[in-house]
Amino acid sequence: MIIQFNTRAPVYIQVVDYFKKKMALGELQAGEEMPSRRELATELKINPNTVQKAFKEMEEQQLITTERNRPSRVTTDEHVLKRIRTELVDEAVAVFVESIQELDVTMDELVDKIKRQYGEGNINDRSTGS
Amino acid sequence: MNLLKLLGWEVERATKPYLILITLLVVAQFAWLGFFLWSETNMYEEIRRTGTPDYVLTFANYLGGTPFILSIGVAVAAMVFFSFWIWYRDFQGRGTFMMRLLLMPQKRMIVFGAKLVTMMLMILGLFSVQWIALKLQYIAFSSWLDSQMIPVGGSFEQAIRFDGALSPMYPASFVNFLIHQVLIVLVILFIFAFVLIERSLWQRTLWSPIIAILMLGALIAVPVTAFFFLESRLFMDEMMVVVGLGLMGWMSVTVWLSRLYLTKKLSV
Amino acid sequence: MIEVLGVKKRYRKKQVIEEVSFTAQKGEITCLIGLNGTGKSTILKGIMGLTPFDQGTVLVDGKPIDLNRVAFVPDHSTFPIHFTIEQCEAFMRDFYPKFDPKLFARLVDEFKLFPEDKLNELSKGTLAKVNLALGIAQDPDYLLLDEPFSGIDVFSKEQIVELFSSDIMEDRGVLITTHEIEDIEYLVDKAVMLNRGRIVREFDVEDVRFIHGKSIVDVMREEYGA
Amino acid sequence: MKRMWNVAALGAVIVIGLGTFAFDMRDTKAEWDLAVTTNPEVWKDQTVNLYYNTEEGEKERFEVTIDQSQVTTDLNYIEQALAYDDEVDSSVRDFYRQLSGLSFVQSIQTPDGYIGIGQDGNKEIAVFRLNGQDVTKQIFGTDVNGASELMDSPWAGLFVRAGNVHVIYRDGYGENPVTKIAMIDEGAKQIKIETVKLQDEAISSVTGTSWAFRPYVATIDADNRFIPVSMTEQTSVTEGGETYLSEQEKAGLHAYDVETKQVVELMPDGDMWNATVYEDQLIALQEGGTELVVDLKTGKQSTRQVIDGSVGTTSYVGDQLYHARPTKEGAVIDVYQDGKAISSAVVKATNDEAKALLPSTQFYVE
Repeated sequence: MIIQFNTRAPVYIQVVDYFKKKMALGELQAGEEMPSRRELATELKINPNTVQKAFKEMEEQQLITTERNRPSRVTTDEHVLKRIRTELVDEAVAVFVESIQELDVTMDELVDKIKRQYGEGNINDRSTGS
Repeated sequence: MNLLKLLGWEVERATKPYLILITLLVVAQFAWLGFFLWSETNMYEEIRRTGTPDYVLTFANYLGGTPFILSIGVAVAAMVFFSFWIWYRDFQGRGTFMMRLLLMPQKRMIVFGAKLVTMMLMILGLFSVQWIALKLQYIAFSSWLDSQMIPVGGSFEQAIRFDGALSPMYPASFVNFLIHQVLIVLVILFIFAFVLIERSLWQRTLWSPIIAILMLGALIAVPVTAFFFLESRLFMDEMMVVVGLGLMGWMSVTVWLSRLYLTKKLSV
Repeated sequence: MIEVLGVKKRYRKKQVIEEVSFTAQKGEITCLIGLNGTGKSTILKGIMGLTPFDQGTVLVDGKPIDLNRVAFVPDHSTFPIHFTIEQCEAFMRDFYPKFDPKLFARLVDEFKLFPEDKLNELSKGTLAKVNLALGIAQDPDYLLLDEPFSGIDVFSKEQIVELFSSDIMEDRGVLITTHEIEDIEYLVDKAVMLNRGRIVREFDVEDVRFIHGKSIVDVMREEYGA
Repeated sequence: MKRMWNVAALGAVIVIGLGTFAFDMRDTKAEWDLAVTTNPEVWKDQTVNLYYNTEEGEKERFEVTIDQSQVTTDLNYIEQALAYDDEVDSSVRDFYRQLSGLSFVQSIQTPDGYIGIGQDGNKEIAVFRLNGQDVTKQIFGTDVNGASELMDSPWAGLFVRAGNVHVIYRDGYGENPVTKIAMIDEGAKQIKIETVKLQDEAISSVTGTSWAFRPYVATIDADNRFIPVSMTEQTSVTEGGETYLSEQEKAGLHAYDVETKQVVELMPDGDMWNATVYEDQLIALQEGGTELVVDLKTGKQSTRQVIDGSVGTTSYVGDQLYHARPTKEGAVIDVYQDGKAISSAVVKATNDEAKALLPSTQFYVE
């Protein structure tokens, strides 16, 4: 588990984003146990306080649920998980559209190209943050 | 208890140079004794051949030889040097052990105490080695000359008593011995106080050794001046009391100064 | 909480620390940042009473410092170089009442140290690990580290960084000095920036990222113009 | 604990060394006892000194009184101070304290108290008197005629006449010394100097004058006509072609006659053992145990037989003659006054250590 952090963005938000992606991709299933905060801090080599803050943020966004003295779990609320997926797709498309608009490509050409490249699987599926 | 433990560490750290020093002293003295007896025997044979020798050897002749006096001088110098070094050693290099000692969650004076006791043990140890070595040297001396039929004059005690360098080692009574030890402690205390003052100021000014010397110099000079003023005005017994009080005063002031600098001002 | 209040220090003719005040919280990692020779080490040594400040006070949880509760890890060994790691441990056990041999054994294991090694045979990185292990095994509430990463190899750095996010450091307050912030960018809760003997910035790292979108290095660049 | 072995080993070396040292030190254990047979009054403040000497030069000294026996050799610093404290009577302490700063102090005890002189560097001469507790000091600076000369010269001793202190001194060192007498007139603040007519002779000391601090000195009357003195004479010796002067003690008893201003010989030669000046008498013990008594006011001489045996040591304390004769167990000490035996005591070696010292021990009463 490696995250390439951006030094200019709050680390805890980057951690939240990282988990959102995992949930959206189904790498973390609904109701699955989250890694412990301590493990995560050691693995990511970041401050445990930051992890704590990230977990708190995820709880507030209802991505995970925490009961007393239990490991946190991914939410079982399908709406939330769907919303994450939508959010991520929307974000990615927004970025994509913004950069493609600069190239002045027609919609048809674009759709055509997407279809072709998508079909070949020639896509970079690096799990990176923004 | 902590003092004892630290004493163990200090002694262990001093063991190697100390053993080298003792070996050096003993080997040098016995080598010199061997040479002395060999040359004296030869000379005596020479005289015996030419006439009647009216020549008596004493143990003092051996003690008066330069190598013997030199060996005592080396021992004294080594102990004076070590009184400085036992502190400066811990300030050496980047890896200063003094830092470790000062960081100990213990009273800092145990460091002082351990170093003082270590010095005293080492000095008493040297005394002891010398006492034993001298006795053995005398036995070797007299039995060799007896076997060579060379007359020996004077006793061991006589030779010792008239030797300026050795007489402080053989005081007339046990009380005097203790008093001599107190004087030795005082010398060490002055050296310790010097080091602690110097080490407390060294980061502030380049003159720290000079300031330390001036401070201690004043501490020595003032009572000594008073002593000369009083000397002609007091009787011997009264003078002894004054000297006794003066020594006690010096001891308390040096310990007090050392304590002040060690606990409040020392810089690593 | 370690409170440093209005401390000053002069060396020879140079005022190394003009006037410095800051705090370091328990359970947080506070980083004292400054270019070389700005008096970072002097401040740590001053807090520990190794080079007394000329003025000012240092309080730990409102009281004068108790060496049982605060440990200092300098950037060099404090033991004679011919000592073995075992001997260092023996010394610590003798005179540091809270020294925890089990914790030390665990650290020796994690750092892959060999107790019979002599200090002068160790690489800089290994030596740094030994120092750190000796410091942490004192089980202190606060740990002060002077330049723990300077001049050591990448793997040792990584091991040390991992240690900071592990349970061993849980609940301890850490005050760390460094001039290379990159190594611990993501570890630090709070940064205190020092320039010309004064504190120029004292900030919560995540706050600055969140509000200003700036990294610690960005802030350093602003302050030091480098 | 491993480290403690180093300390223990060092400690062991020290203990062994101290043992060797203690063996060499060997404190003397000899004990003596003084038992008075007749007239114990005499012995109340008296001390018998025992000297043990051997050819090897090992010396031990003991002081035996009716109360105790103690070693006085190799006293430690504290014992020395205490012994001194014992010796110096507190009544004279104040007196001598006022003399501090003076050097070359000489004094005599007269029936009126101590009288003496001393000098402060080369600046002044002080005459001091102790009457009871009061000390009076008279200063003679270099402005007083003769003071400088007196300060530059070695003094032989003092006597008192007509209330004035007289100093007999020697003018000049080395060859052809001149003996002079300085009369220090305190009333007129003057020093009057007279030369004593002597040929190749000089007065070296005045009997009874104390050169340093000594408690319990005998009392000497003022206004004695004869002042007993010791003389030296110079003879020229030629040896290997070189001639030089040799100065030696002159045998016999001499006294300076204040009226004729000459030195007279009281007794030509003879083997004299001890002599003392007490009030107005000079008592000298001669070989054979005869006491010669000279009346210093008139010069009249008389003799009396005191000691029959001649073995032993004698000494005078005041006008009492102590005669110690060694016996198998120690010594018998007889005391004589005015030619008559007044007391007797026995010193005994009370343990084996003391008995071992006996053959080479000498006894004195001082």
